[in-house]
Amino acid sequence: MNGPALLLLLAGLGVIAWVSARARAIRLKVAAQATGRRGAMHSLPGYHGWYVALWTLAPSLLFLAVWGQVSPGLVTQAVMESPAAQSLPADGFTRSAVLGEARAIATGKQAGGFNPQSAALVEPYRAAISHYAMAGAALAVLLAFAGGAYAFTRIRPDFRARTRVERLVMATLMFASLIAIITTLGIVSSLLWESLRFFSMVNPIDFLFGLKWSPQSAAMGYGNEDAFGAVPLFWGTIFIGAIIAMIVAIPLGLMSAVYLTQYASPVVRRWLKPMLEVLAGVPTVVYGYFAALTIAPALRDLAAALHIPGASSESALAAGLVMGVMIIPFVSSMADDSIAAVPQSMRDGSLAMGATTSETIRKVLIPAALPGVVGGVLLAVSRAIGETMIVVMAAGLAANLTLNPFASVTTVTTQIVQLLTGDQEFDSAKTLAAFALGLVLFIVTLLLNIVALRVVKKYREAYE
Amino acid sequence: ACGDQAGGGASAGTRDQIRAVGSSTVYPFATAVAELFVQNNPGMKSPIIESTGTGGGMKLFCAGVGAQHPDIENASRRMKKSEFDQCQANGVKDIIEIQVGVDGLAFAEAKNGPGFKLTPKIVYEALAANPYGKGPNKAQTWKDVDPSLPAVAISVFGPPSTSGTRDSLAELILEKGCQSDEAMKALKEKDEDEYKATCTRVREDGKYVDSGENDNLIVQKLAANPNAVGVFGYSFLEENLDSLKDIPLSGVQATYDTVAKGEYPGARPLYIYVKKAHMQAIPGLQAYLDAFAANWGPGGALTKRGMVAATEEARKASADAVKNLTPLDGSALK
Amino acid sequence: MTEEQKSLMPANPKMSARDVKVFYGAKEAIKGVSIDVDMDNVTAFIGPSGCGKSTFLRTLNRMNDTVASARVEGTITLDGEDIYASSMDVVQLRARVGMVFQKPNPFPKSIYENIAYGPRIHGLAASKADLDIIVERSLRRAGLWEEVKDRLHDSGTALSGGQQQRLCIGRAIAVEPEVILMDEPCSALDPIATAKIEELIHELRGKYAIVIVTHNMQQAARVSQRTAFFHLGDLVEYGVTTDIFTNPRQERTKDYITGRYG
Amino acid sequence: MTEEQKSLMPANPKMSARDVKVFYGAKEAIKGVSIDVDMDNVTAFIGPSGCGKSTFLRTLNRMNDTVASARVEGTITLDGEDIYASSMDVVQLRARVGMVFQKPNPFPKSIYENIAYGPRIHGLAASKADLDIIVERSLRRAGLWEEVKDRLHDSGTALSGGQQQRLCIGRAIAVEPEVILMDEPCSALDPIATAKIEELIHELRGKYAIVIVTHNMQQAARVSQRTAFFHLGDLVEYGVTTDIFTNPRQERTKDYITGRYG
Amino acid sequence: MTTTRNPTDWKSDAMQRRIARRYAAERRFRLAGLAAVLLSVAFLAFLLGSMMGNGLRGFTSTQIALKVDFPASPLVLDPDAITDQALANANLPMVTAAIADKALGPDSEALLAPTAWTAIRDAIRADPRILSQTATIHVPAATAIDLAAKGDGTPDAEAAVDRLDKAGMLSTGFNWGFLTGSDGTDPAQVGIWGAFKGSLLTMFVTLILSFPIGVATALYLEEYARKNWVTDIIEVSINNLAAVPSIIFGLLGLSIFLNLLHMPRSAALVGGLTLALMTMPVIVIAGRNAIKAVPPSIRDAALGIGASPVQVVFHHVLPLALPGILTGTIIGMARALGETAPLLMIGMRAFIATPPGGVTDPATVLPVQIFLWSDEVSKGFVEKTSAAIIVLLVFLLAMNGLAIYLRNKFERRW
Ligand SMILES: Nc1ncnc2c1ncn2[C@@H]1O[C@H](COP(=O)(O)OP(=O)(O)OP(=O)(O)O)[C@@H](O)[C@H]1O
Ligand SMILES: Nc1ncnc2c1ncn2[C@@H]1O[C@H](COP(=O)(O)OP(=O)(O)OP(=O)(O)O)[C@@H](O)[C@H]1O
Ligand SMILES: [Mg+2]
Ligand SMILES: [Mg+2]
Ligand SMILES: O=P([O-])([O-])[O-]
Repeated sequence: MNGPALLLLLAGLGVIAWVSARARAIRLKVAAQATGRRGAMHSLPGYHGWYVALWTLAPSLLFLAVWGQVSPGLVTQAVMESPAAQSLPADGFTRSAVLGEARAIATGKQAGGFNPQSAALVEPYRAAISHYAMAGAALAVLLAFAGGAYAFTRIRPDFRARTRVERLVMATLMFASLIAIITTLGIVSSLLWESLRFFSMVNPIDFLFGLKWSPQSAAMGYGNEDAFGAVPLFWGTIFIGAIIAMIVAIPLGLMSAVYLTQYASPVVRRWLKPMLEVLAGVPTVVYGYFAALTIAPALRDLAAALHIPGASSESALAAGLVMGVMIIPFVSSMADDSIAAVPQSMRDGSLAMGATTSETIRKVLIPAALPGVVGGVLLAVSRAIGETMIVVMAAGLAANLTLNPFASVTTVTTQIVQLLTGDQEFDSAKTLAAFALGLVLFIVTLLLNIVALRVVKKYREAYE
Repeated sequence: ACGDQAGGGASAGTRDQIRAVGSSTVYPFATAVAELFVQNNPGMKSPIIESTGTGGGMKLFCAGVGAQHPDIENASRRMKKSEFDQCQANGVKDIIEIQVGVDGLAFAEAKNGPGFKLTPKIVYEALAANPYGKGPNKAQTWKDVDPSLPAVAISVFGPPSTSGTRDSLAELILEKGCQSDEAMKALKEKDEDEYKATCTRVREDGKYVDSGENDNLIVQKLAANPNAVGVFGYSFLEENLDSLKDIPLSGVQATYDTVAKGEYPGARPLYIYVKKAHMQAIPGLQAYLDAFAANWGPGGALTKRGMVAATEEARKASADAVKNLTPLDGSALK
Repeated sequence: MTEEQKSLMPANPKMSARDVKVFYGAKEAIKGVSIDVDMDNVTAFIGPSGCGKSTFLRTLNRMNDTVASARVEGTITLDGEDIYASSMDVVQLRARVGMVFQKPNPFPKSIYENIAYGPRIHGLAASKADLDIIVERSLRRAGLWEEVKDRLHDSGTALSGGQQQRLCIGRAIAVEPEVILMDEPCSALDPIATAKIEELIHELRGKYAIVIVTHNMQQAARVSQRTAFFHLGDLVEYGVTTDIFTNPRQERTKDYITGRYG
Repeated sequence: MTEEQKSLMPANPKMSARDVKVFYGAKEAIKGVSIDVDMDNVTAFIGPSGCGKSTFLRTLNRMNDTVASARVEGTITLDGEDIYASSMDVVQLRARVGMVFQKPNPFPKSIYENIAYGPRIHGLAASKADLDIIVERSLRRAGLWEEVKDRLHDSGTALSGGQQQRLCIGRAIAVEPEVILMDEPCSALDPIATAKIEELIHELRGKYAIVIVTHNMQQAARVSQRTAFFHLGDLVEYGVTTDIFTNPRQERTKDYITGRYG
Repeated sequence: MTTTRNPTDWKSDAMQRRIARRYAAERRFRLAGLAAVLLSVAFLAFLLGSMMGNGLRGFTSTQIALKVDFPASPLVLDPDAITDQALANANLPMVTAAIADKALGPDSEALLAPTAWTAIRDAIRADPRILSQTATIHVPAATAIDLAAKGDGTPDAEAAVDRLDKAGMLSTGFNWGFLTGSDGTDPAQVGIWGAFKGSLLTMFVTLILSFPIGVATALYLEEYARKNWVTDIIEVSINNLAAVPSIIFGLLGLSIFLNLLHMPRSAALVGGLTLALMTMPVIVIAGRNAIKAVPPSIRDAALGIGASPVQVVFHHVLPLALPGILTGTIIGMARALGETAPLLMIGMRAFIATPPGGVTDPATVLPVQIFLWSDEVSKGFVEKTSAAIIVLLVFLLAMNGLAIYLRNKFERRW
């Protein structure tokens, strides 16, 4: 029996279980109600139905899941015992390749094999697979009946079917929430593991404080020493994300928020606010394209006209400016929230003293909202330094340690992309460096976020 | 004992389209052939081609035999001995080497550039990290290198170390320039490693700008920086003659003819490598190779895209390789 | 206004409202109220929740301007000047007609800065020394000086609720207002703090025209000399406090005072 | 409990609490309260804000279970059964001890669905016709049937506040509770709606044991036969309503009733 | 306490001047705010405008009306046996070159797109009888001609365009191929359908994973979770995941899904999984806010008549929170749809000329396609890149618009 058919059969059994259990519960309920005692039937019949259906399905499906893991091993074992397997090569790698192929052909996933030997093994595979598939199906159905029968016998007026079913629902919800932890662990472990390998090749001190970044020459075999100093990347990242972008985003974002929340009429606000939000919805690859093709050449021409040395067609300024624009809605919505969180009574208090609106904003609202705004800016910074496409497309690859905004600098994210796309080699320091950079980025954004959220939260609480 | 390995066969499963990795120089030709292949073989899925650079591609290619590994490696230089050995070690036993054409390592500047005239020696002296082993390169402008050149700052956009183009730059130009010094020739005999470092290591003070795996990007940047020099495949130059112009090397212009005849110093063969073990397992692989062969001649679809056809002789050898699937002999490699 | 109503108004009004209507959008929250307030009496506004006490109070210093949907009709004068006239400068008006809110709302600044804020923005102090004098005087009047003089630079929000409310009163006083409007100033306070504020109101009486909104009838009886009873946007009854509480003329007033609703 | 206190308890209690303490974290919100309520009397809980009326009320149907920090000590029985025993099913308990909240909180569903929800989840109706009957009966008891019978499928939230509150009472009645707890059911309502609810309480008396929390002493006097006065988590005084209001035994009760605080 | 009043003279000149100054400051501040908003909006307009300016041309293509005298052409084909294979064997590209030479003069093959012969093939396939006739077939023009016809070509090409135009052989029309085709090497022939389908498949995987998990997590945290260290860790994880740079998710996908679990490279499945992990926290946070916005009074009401906690949530809270959750989901999905960096990490940047058939097929997505095309050197790709951007933007703006609309519509004050 093949998989879909088996699943269909089990689903059918589940439905039958649901219907019959529910019917039985209804009968019991009618009988119980005759006694007139309140709450004589603990749970609604539907819950009994679900309870039995779950008992029918869960064990058999669980079994199938386990069986799916175990049976290939059994199948392979059976095949290895077949005479055709005797001719297999001793070398483990080729052997498993041959076996894998034979299996793929046997299950119809592949037309022919890469290795000629696999043909001989197809038949034994086919036989073993169908043998174990039948066995698995039979066991699954048996389990379904056993589970269903057990549950069915438990239907009684005072049986708390609802509680049981709800407990399962809760367990499912809780399990879902654990996925967040698993993901975090996945990130940390994937970064940490590769980074540790990197740090076994390159001294972390050199990495974190070295001033020279040239992983390509390391890849050329000139040695790792001096090649992995990440300071120029850190500087480039900060220069673009935390300095230039913020010089654009903070005043524009903050003033936009102030204008929209404090001055704009509802009509104006209704139109302009979504437009700002649209800025946040534009994909970063579009910003990158725009920065690289429109802004960067214009800036280079400008720099050339002003005789600024080091002007490059991919400048920190181009990437930073566009990134700043991208961040505007972010800053503005954070500022908006913070200002909105300042109680109306503050504003009233100030206005009632005869302060003008701008005095109220500048002297009362913004100072009061400051922690929130600062937190928001930190979040924006963390967002900016993690931004990838804009810098990949517009910031360049030269690891310069420069203050000239018209010069090309590179960033952590650019280098990650650069090191990992193309070359897929998994044990050179060059590739592993990407993971180390990722780890640094992760830790920095993590810290920024923790601090920012703390600040914001603490300050919100102050007014609540 | 290895039963469970075979069991985890979901990914070892199957593939019904060709997968190629490797050189960005060969990439446009490979994709062009892929298109022709699909058009001529209705019903076939289009090959998946990733531009990873020759070196990066070799690593993927030589990782093993099976559906999860690519079938074809595009290379803008010959496979190295070390790579061949790695292939062998991973069970990639029979590899078919096919020269699909020739490419020139072109030097170019923007249309409105100053009009450089370069030689391998000049290039070496401008780009080497440690010219002739005499300490770090101090040249700031081209004039510092050779008085005949304009006094503009040295700025060369070129490919990264994983690319075959970079290997070709080292081999065809830098080493040649380096060997203009007798001491270096002697060094080669004495200390191969030292020689390599001195002759092929490129400076890292920002004069040579590592411009990523994608030659297109170099072209774009060049067009925007009139005083810079770009290094990339000849085909890219040809495609962009409206915004770029060629820089003659030792007085030879990079043209179809000079490259084809080998007069141009930067000419180099382009290859594809195919796993024999995949030939029968991947549908259409043979037809794909045939499509390559059908189009690599002079006037063929590939030369229209800027590839330079290989010599008659080389083409014939390659056609044989496609037909007979003759495996590569590792001992011939360096 | 009937003759009878007129006779109940104070003789020498500081502010007077005539036939004031307030609309929130289409909704009429105040339905034609006429009332005078003077310097000698504390005036209390009482009435069930939602009857428009706060709304009316806020028309007196044009705080309703900040509510986009609010619209005011009728005339309100301060010393005979129409406060809704275009020649009237709101910023100055609000300095002259101060306001204290239901929940103490000191700025999140130091006690000193809280008081100094108003004089600073209005340029009332020529020097730092001037400002110090103003701060001390205002805090004294608000009955808070003794309690805070040693910690003027602590945050105003660190004070207790009652102190905060007195700080707010001091803040209002600092700009030398002529009228002080208080909207349920004690409703967030405990009985002891309430008693202090009530005492303060007694002391301020006569120096400023004081209007206080309260939902606590006992409080109205304790602090005010005049009481206005609002109901559903109407001014039902206005008169001498003791009369209103002992001898209401209107049925509605009586019902309210005896706890039939509200 | 002293003998005297005991003598004041109703003779035939439906629910009785003995030495109940409620903690929110470390804070003791109810400090050992013992009280009985019966079917024949409406019991009113009065006391100043924050004294624990709502907290205690919610212990009676274990609504406090939903507050993570809340912890209950002491025993509460319903018909002699300990409602905090592990064998007690909270869901059924809450069906038996219904609750009406301060702010009317109809579900944002139709009037019909509001009433039908409870019977449905408890499986009280075997058929649609059954359900229709239950809905009509409950609405009638809640005194709302005449007003809404033609628009049963309009949203419950579209009703006026007073109607909403009666809808909530009807919703509680629909699951055939034995006790109805009401937490300031009229505080959000206007006088007319309040009067209707009070009338309804009169009518329901005797059919259900009714407990009502109110901050309006006049209301307590009007609707209840027994009154419990809470202060700072203590049950200060409990007894026949008229006694409490005319002749309080405790000083605190007297102060509160005469408006000294709260 | 001596308290004499010393009233301020509000009417004094000094006071009036001061007031005037304060109002001027007020106006300046207000203007600065307005300027900030307008500057942002202007940037948006500029960005959209320049994309439109470049991109709209990408939706049109130039065609050359080629007069084909089949009997006279070197084509050898049996009209009664037209099979795919026969057509493939007929060496149509060469034939096309010959036809072009004849119709347009010598060396004019360069005027046609390299794939021009497919138009002739399709014409034959559609009606084999054409082989015995002379027919006019519209074939795509070469990129250079296409650009020149749109006014952006080299002098040579301009001349050729003039010549063709005079002969009435040039026509420009909507480029349907752009909406139905896939990646290619010739800008005149590329289309976005392949990438679009890749995006759809990826989004599908993302949605079916992140939505249920996100909603379940939000419900659990908001409604049931007791405050303990596990919940704390979950909360911290979610807040952090929402802020982790997207490229880190790419690294995760690379090392876990590809290297550890050996999932297929470049596949929509892996892309979707990676993006799902990224989108899930967004949905959780939006979901929690939406759930929080459901007033507790509703929960109290339901609990008060004996609903179980699970019933409270599924009968009342979830339906009421759903619009909010959906809004958050749409915003999260829009973000995922525009995401590029993590997908670069997992190999979704290959040349893929056929649309993916399923989630395990190699695929690329719209933003990555844009990235790839933006790197292409041929000038023809500039307008195609912008055109692809327009398509992506239209989608994203529609999604964001829907989210904003939903939010405004269901924004409820209880
Ligand atoms: N900003 C507003 N927009 C619309 N309606 C409003 C606004 N503010 C108040 N109202 C309405 O105007 C009426 C009067 O409200 P107001 O706040 O003045 O009452 P109040 O007597 O002060 O009540 P409370 O004792 O509760 O403070 C009420 O019906 C209220 O709902
Ligand atoms: N969830 C909670 N967590 C902590 N403390 C609480 C909580 N709910 C109530 N309290 C505290 O318990 C005490 C009693 O509150 P409760 O709500 O029972 O008072 P109340 O008499 O109903 O007041 P009101 O008349 O204002 O409704 C108060 O001090 C209150 O602050
Ligand atoms: Mg009010
Ligand atoms: Mg309460
Ligand atoms: O990409 P390459 O051809 O330079 O290897």
